[in-house]
Amino acid sequence: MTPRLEMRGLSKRFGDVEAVSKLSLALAPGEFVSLLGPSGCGKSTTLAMVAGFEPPTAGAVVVDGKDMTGTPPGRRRIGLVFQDYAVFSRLSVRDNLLFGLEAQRLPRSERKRRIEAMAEKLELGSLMRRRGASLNMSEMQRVAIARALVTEPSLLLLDEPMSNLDASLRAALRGELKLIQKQLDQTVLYVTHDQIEAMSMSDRIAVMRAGRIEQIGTPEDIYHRPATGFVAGVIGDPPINLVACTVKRSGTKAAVASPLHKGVELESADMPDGEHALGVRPHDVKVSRRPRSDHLQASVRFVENLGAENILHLEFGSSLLAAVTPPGFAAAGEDVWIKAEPRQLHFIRRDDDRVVRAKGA
Amino acid sequence: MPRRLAIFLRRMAVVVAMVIAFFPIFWLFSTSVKPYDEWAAWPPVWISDHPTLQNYRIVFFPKAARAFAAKQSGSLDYKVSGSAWKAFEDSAIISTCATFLSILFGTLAAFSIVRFRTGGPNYAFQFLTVRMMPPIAVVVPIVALFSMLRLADTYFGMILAYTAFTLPFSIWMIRSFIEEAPQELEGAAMIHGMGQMEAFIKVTLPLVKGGILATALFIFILNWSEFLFALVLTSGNVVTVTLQVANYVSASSGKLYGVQAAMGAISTLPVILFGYIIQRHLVRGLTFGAVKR
Amino acid sequence: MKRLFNGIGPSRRDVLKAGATGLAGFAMSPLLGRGAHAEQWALKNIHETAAAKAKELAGSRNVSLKIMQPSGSLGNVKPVGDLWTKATGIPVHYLEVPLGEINQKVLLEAVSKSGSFDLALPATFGIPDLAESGILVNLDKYAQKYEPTDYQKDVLYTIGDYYKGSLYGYQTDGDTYLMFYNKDWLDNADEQKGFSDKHGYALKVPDTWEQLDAMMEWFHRPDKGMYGGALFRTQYFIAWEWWGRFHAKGFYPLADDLTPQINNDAGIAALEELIAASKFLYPGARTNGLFENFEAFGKGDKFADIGWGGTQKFLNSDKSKIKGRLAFGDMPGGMVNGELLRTPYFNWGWNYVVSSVSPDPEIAYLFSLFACSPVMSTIAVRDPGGYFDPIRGIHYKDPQIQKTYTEEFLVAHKHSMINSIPDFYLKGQGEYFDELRVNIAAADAGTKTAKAALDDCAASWERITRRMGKRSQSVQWHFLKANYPAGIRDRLK
Amino acid sequence: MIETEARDGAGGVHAAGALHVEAEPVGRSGLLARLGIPFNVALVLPAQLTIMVVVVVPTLIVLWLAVTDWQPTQDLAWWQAQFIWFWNFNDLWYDQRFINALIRTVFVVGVCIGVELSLALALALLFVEEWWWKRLAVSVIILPMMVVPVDAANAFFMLFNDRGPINHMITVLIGRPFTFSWLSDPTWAMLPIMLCEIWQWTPLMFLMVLTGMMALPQNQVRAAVALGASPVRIFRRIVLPLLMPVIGIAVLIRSIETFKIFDPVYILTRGQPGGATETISMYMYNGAFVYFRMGYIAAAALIVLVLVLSICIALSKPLKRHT
Repeated sequence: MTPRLEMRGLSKRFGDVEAVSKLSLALAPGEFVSLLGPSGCGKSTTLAMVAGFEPPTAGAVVVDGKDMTGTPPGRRRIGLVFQDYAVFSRLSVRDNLLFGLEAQRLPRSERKRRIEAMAEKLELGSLMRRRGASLNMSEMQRVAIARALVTEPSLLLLDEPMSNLDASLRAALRGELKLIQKQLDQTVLYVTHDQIEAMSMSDRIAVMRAGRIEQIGTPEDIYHRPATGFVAGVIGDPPINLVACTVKRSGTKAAVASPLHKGVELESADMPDGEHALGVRPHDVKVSRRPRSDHLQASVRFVENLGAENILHLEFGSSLLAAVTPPGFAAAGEDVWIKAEPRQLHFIRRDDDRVVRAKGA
Repeated sequence: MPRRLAIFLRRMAVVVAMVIAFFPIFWLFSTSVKPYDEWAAWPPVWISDHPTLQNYRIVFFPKAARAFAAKQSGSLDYKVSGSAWKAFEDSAIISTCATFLSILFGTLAAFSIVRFRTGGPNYAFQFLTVRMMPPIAVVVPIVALFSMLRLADTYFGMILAYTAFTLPFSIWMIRSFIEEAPQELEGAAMIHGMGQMEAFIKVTLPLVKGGILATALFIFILNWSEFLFALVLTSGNVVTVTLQVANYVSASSGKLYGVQAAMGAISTLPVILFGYIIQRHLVRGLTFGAVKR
Repeated sequence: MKRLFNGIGPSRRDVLKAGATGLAGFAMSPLLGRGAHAEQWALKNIHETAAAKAKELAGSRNVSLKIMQPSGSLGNVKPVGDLWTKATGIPVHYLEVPLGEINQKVLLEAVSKSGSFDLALPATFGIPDLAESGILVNLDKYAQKYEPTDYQKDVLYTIGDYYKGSLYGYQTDGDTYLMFYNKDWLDNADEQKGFSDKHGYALKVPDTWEQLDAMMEWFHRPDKGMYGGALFRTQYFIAWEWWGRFHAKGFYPLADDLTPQINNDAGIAALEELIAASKFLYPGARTNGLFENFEAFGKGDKFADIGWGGTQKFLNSDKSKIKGRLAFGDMPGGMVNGELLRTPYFNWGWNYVVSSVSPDPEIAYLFSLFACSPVMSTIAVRDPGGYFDPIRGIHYKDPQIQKTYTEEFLVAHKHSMINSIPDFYLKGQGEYFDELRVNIAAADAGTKTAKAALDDCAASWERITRRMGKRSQSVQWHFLKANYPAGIRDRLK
Repeated sequence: MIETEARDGAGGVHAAGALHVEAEPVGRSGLLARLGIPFNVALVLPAQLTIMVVVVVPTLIVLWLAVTDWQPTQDLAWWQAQFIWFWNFNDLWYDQRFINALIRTVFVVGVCIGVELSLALALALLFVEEWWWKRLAVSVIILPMMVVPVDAANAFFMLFNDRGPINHMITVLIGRPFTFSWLSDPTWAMLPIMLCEIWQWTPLMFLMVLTGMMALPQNQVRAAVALGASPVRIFRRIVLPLLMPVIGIAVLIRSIETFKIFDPVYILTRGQPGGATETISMYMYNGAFVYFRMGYIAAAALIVLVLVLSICIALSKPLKRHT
């Protein structure tokens, strides 16, 4: 099957700075892919190149098998939703929706049909006569999405569409957006710096760093099997715990030692001797109220109560460690006993940031 | 490549606009150094092969110019006028004083309007109507009134007229600057025991002094360039630069192109200079602070 | 001396007297008793006596004189002012105002009475307005006291000095409108033959407008770079030419009851002829003012030009290619009842007038007496860069002036001066004449027919007259009419 | 007096009770207190008095003069002028020159503003992007608005002289001598005047529009681009409506100023030929200072004042709202 969108070795240089470098990614029809990364990682530039606002220095943008690299934005069959929604403030909602259809020179009846269908789907019926300038944020978002979708694009690009919203609204809109996407079987490229948005909606996530894709994978993959320390740090809430560890190689084996565990072995080729880091997700730290033989003692410094769960901040030797527990599990000042399964440990190489896993994990 | 071509055409359009914008000014300066027989020659002389300073000499040193003309055949034995120094002096005096008063009164009024909402929302607008009325409509009664008050053809009368007709600008411009300055600082100063006026002078004024300076230069330009009031309210005691330009013109004896151009070039230079200094604020001024840049 | 200028008819003073006394019922004749006291003041050294008197009047007071003068006239005024200061110790200050604005400035002084000047040099045609406004001192009483009896006898044009029979200022400038011709073209035998073959009369300085128009047409060969004429067609000047053409047909602009006659058949014909003549002018005629005009004629490729003494100053300078190849003449006339009628025309001039709010009107008057005296006025007229043209008979004999203008020109100038009809010296002259200018320019531009233009103008004139006060205007009109040059006065209807 | 107020204010003498007070006015001089003038009112007093003397009182005098036939040539002071009821207005009603001047002025305003706005929009569109000599280009293009208007008019007089460079350029273009007298042709004389006005003030309009364009929400434009609309459509449907407030102000202010047009008319033609270029200001100047019909022109002034002020106040909403 032809991918809806294919980026082939996209690169963009601004003077000496390589904003995006040899980026390749393909989106299957109906797929929801997020570009996730901190600001400045090149995701917006990538989006601009896909949309056609920035000509790439090298590489190609292919939509439905057609090379669109030189095609102006309006003819790429790509729908676009901006961070600020860019709802035409001087036009009515109806005219906003009509705008793209008029440009496509569709017959009047078809325009009407599509607009009505879209209005129903996104519950815009009561807004149709309102001016763009008079809408609130969530209304604007719906109008922006509707305006893009009504042209029936091959691909919908969303550029951090939730960053202007407050948290509660975000959660609601995430679900709504995902639902619409599923209903329409719409291919979506979603740019965000918010890992929750990426995790909750995406079929696949591409984590970007400094103009490159660090890792592509399902949310599952990315969460449980981060390819690099960077990815491990970006994904997950609360963030992953990092503890120092030491690697000692002997022959084909490499033994890792850290305060958290003993005697985990790695393929010696994977990791050189010396000091490295070890990451373990707070959700993967097992906590017991009673001492156990394979558990280590730690004391609770303070407790973050999130309602559905608690985050314990533990003092463990010289390091601090977070662990997630059911609410009311322990109180500040108490001692607890903790353990991390070797297969859930992510060993992060100091030199190239790659993640190495324990043997057999 | 069509994109390259489009960019080239757009830049060319900009160049054409620049040429059109510059051309009359070029002509003014070019004519100002043309000797007499090239002023109205056909085909017109674009850039003189024999540039001369005689026109400038006529403007500033009529006597020397005359002596020069006597020696040089082919030079104009122009009608003798007084030196333009007086015009520059008078214009400088009037423009400076009127600007000072306009700024002083304008700042006080703007302060009152912004901080105390004096006179309600329509009060400031009332000043704008001054700028809306065609000055020619009030010129007749001003002549009558000034005559009665012995203000016609005096510095003071001109200063008064110029102050009044630039007040809308100074009030509205300074108002827009004061509105942009944070009021909290003044409040903080007052908590520390300053009076409101003191707080305004010591706290807000330093913040907006750049804006006030720009306003002052802007108003100076307006005063310097003014023509109608100068034409009607003076009769020889006071001569402004714009009038002096007209002194080299007459309905009956034609125009002394070169001399006029020389006078024009000199009189317009300070305006252009000041204009560039306050370029950022020029638009704000000409739109009464409605458009900021 | 009287003989010198007295070419035609009685002396100017006699004419004035005749005009004044001819109007029974209007007590306006202080002229008769004038000069009784001034017997001992001789004309020859009047400048000295006037200065001495002024010095005496000023005494130890701190007196100074302020003169408002049109821009560009400093060269005429200042040398005399310097001599005055030298003779009297009374300093003179000069206020320069734009040339086109001076009458307005003098008039506004009537409103403001600020005393900003003691003397002014307004254009002569504005004196009626200024006199009516009260800003001018009626000089009769001073003239009676100081003016030598023969002071104005040598002056070739004095009608403009009087309004309703009273003296308001002394004329300084002989601004008669006269003609300049390309002598080479006139003297060319081939042209002469061709022209007389075609028209049946000789090619020479034309006597009538008809002849002038024919000659301009004859010489107008734009393809060969030859043009018929350099007459003015800008709005400000155009009415003057029509004024000459109209008078040459034998009519006053107003009837005795002040009904305009300008729109009679003669007026319309004059305008149509003027419009027809526009075809034979050089291309710049429609935009060019005086300066550009004589500059253009100085190129030597045009047949006829109209102008003043200032025109000759230029044409006789090194800048002019036509220097020394000029013929001169009065403004053309017309055939009225089979006889040639010439109506040269004095259409500008500057008068020294005294401000009624001057603290020292008597001293100011003495200055004007001083400045217009034979000796001083000669010095003023001598300035090659000034406005003033010869006005006194004595000027024509001054070698320096002769050199500036050429003797040939001066003959023509003097002839024209002596016979000049006055400008329209009525209150509201500006309004009357502007109405005329606008309408004639409109007709010349083709936006109105000649008849419609003059009818419109006549209608406006009637309204203006009514507004100005018919009685008052009537007094001055009859005074003015009575002072048209005698030989012309009798032939105009 | 002003300085005293300022010093007393700075001294922080407390007093209360001003009209329209938001922050409480503080500080009042002794004299002002005795006169019962609140501090904030005292602050606007100098400005207000100046306007009173130069604008308000003269406007009242206009009311009187308009019903008199005052002319300085009558040797009467203006307050002694003869009262003639409303005859001036009656005459003005039939004064074709006055009516023509009014209509002509409105025409000039319409043409100039229309052309200035179109040029300004076109120019501003050229200036949205960045390039290395853009600042220089802006500096040159705004030069005209800094030239003294009288000098600009003089320059245009020279340009449109029958032997000026404009005719020269046309001559070169058409290949035969072209020495048309622009300024003395009743049909064309208005053109150089309007061109002068347009030349001088398009830069202001341009700067205003450009300011507006730079502040435009860029994403709305990009969104329109992404939706495949043509540049023309984007400009018409998106950019222009967004620019409307700024354009409104620009048009209003320039219309007010253009309506007063005097300097170029005075310098270029003085209303000639045959009154063909007489704008309302020129008409009134001629009436008042060439014919000295002060009363009559006062009546004309009154009509113009009422006309202009009522239109302006009606249209000034954008100005009020914006500030």
